[in-house]
Amino acid sequence: MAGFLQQLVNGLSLGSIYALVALGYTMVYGIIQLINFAHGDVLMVGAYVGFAAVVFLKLSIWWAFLLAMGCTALLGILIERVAYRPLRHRGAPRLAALITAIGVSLFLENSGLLLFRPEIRSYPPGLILNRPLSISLGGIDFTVTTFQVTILAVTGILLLFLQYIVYWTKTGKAMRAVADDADAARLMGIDVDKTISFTFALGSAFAAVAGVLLGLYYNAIDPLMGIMPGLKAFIAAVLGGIGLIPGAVLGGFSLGFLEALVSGYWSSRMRDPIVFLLLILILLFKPSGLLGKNQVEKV
Amino acid sequence: MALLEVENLSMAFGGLMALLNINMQVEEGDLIGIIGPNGAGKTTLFNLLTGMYRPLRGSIRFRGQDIVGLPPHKITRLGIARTFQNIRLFGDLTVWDNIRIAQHWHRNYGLGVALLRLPPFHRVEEEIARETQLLLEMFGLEPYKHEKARNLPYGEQRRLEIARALAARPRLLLLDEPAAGMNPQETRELMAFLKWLKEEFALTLLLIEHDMSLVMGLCQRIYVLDYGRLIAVGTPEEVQNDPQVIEAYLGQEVNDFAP
Amino acid sequence: MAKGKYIFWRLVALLLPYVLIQGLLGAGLISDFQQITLMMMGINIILAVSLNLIVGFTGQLALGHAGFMAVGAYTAAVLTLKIHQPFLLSLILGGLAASLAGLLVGLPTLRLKGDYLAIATLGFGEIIRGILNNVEYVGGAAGLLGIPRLTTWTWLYGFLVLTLLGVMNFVNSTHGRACLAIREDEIAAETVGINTTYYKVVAFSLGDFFAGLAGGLYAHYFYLIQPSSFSFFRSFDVLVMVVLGGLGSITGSVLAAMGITLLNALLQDLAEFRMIIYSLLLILVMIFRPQGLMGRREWSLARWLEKRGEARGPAGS
Amino acid sequence: MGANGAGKSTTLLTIAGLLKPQKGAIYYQGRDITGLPAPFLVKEGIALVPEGRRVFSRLTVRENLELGAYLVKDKGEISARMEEVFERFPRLKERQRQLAGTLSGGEQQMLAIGRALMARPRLLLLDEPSMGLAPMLVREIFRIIQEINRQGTTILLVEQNAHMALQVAQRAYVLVTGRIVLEGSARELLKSEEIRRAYLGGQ
Repeated sequence: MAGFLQQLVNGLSLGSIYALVALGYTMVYGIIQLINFAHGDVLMVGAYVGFAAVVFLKLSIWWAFLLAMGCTALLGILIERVAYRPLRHRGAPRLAALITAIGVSLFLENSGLLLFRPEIRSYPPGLILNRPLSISLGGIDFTVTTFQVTILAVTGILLLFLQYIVYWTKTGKAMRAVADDADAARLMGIDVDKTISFTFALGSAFAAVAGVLLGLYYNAIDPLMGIMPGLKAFIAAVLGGIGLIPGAVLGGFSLGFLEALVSGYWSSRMRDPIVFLLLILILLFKPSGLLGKNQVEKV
Repeated sequence: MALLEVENLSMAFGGLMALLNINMQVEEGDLIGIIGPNGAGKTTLFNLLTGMYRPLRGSIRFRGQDIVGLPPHKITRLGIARTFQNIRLFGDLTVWDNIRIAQHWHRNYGLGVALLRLPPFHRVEEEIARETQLLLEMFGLEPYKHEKARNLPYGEQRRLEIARALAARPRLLLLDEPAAGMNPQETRELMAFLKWLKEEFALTLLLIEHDMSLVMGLCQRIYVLDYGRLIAVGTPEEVQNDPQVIEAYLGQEVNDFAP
Repeated sequence: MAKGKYIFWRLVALLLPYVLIQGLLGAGLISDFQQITLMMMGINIILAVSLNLIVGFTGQLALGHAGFMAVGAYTAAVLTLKIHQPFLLSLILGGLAASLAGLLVGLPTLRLKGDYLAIATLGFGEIIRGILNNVEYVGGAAGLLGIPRLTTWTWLYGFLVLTLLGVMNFVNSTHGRACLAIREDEIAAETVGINTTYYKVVAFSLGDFFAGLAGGLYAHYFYLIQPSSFSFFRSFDVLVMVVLGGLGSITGSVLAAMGITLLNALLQDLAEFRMIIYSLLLILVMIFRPQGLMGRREWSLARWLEKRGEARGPAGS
Repeated sequence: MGANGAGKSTTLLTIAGLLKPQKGAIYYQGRDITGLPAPFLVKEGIALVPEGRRVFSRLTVRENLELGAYLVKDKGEISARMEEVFERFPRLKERQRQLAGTLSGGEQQMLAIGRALMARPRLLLLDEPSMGLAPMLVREIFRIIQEINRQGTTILLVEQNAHMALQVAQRAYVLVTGRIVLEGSARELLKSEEIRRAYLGGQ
């Protein structure tokens, strides 16, 4: 039982990182129905910006977070502007958009390999307090580190921030309006392109935070670090119901737990195959995800 | 036995009834019109008849066989073909290929024959080519043979879609707004063409149409749908003078608006 | 008369590259490095053409091609290495195993549309890799070592021609046209009587059969196969070839596979740089020339001869 | 007015800037506005209530209305306008926290009109407001349309329900397959036999 609870705690911290990444996938998918394959690589860029901020600029980790968010937000806008918008305006088939997204992803990964070199780098120690806290709950003992608490807190703050943006600001309402019906949104005077850019910026900034957190969590960053978390976050988004913000959060946490349980009770080498198997099972049996509704497709 | 029998057919989208208890009887050789205001459920009816949707309840019998739940391609093979309101051609393929593809289910050879180019390949391909040529000539599409379907003028695209449907050898042909986007002259031509088509291929025709001159001039019997319900059935004259139909189209006459 | 001439030219076109290179090999004029490039070219052509069948001709974006290549590679390698079966039989069985895997994957997933299918096939590719990583019988993560080097230029060329002929014959048949119809408009395809699910599965298992063959040929040329050689990067590689060459053009896939393999060899010390070029090409092609180099056109011997006024080929070839 | 497929919606969509005409020009208050983008035209006072209502179904009624005044910066102004809309459609006030997708057809139509009114248009384009509504509701909607017009908003109404439309309109154009075949004062057209022919065909 104690072991199980310990796995849950581990799953919670990794799950919240997945949730942060999944949010970006889900928002972009919700608004332009595109799987942004490059999203995981934006996370990687965020991790490197954070690294540069603490190592070269000697900034504190909190400034590193902010700087990483800012830079990747710009990167997100740039990607959308250069690669996806021309296709969207031409009304290109989704296959073309998806292949372009794969192209952007490969571009970022290999530019990373070229610029940052393939070697693994580590964030300097002591950036965030990482002390184990022993907790006893109803006679069961388990350990939580202060770092795990920090991850949860950061995720929580960002989720509140997102909630505020999406539900209380004008831009957030515009985002939801465009996702709902882009032509009707245009009739309201909403600049659809600008709104899409903003969505990319927001999603990318969240990915950057996840990138820095992952860098701290595994104490290692490399140019290909975004691929697996990216794919898994996508799976998390699908699991929760793609296009749904609460779905991304639920999906992220569920995936985190699942991974923790598979690695804890079976084998960490089986973790990835199991997660992919899960994806396929959801796609087959509940493609609208845990929180989505199945709909009759109109011909 | 009627060619097509529809009983109590109903369909709903997200709780909204799109069709409610539709009953129809179509005899071999009939030419029938389906009319009704926007959103009345006409295309939904076609989608149910061709297996695109599964009805909420009700039955559809074609030549005595219950076809509810069959996938669209099986229904086509039983003898129902259709065209679409927004023309769905194989746009990047040539006119020639569009017609060849539609003969797929009745003129074919095995996968092994195809991979190894065994003798039946050439024989069947020649048959396909002959029939394709014949159809293109009949429909006046021969000059466009090697054009991509999407590059054809609008009227020719409509004609190609009908030709493609015929290549699938239907007994019952469903036409969804064949006259949409045509001017009066073209519509008159289409009318003559449809009459000829019906005789030439011994078809039974069911057509959704908004152009009343076409429907009234062509059809023996007209079904009128409104809000998913069948509100009238009859000859053109009967339907034109039916108060419910007039109301569906022109709205109620009410006098509570001061000018 | 004319037909006889056509067959003659066809044979010449078929045998010329083989004889030429076999001659050069025999004379020792091809270096080891060039030979590796040559073999990779052949393998990549098989992979690209077979993926094109699925993505370009049938319009189903599949991102797990490397996974099926792995199934073929491991099956064939286990058969020759551990069970001592003849090479030809092993290769064919490898192809069939990949094809069977494609069938198993295809049956449930093919009703998924577009991007969901893409991600599901990517997932399957990774599952296959995950399984290989965990099976000690095939060496786990370390892979299979010491596979006999049985793939020769003759074998490779034979299978290359087989693949090209097979795919071309398929594409230019009622069955291939059914696949094209699905790519163009799935709903319209159903309404003219095409069983779209059946043909998607056919395209998948046929394409995966050839991917499996390519895997077997690969395994028996490089002695060593590891799960990591079949990651989705490998799938993306093949996708780049298909997209650059033109979705739906066999000629395009052949040319692009040759060109990219050559570029790979030339820039082999600059791997990241090379991938940056490919990714940029991928993006630029999608934005400015989405039809790829060749579009959907094919180079055809018959037409070429026709242009020269020498022979007349049968319609449609 | 005109039967299905006559080109009515196309005309409205083109005026509202969602479609670009192949030829011809559109003048609004004496200015050529052909091909200008929709957001710009909203600012200039043209608002369209699209066919099928197109409310933002996953947003609340209140949010839908707020988006109607998207280009208005002044918060006080927005809430003043919202009060006006609520006065006109008390039903919307009751349901302001509900998701628009859960409203009935008639309520959605009211919301769509209310949303357009939030922009305070000078020219209101209405595309088939009666579509899919029960006769009772149609009458209510038309009463409101007439009221809006009387209070000084110019309205261009596309409608299949000819009798209803001609009773609230001052003038009408009848379209058949993309051409204007009839035009004149509503009162004259109401009596004309030709209208019926344009809709139901005949001899």
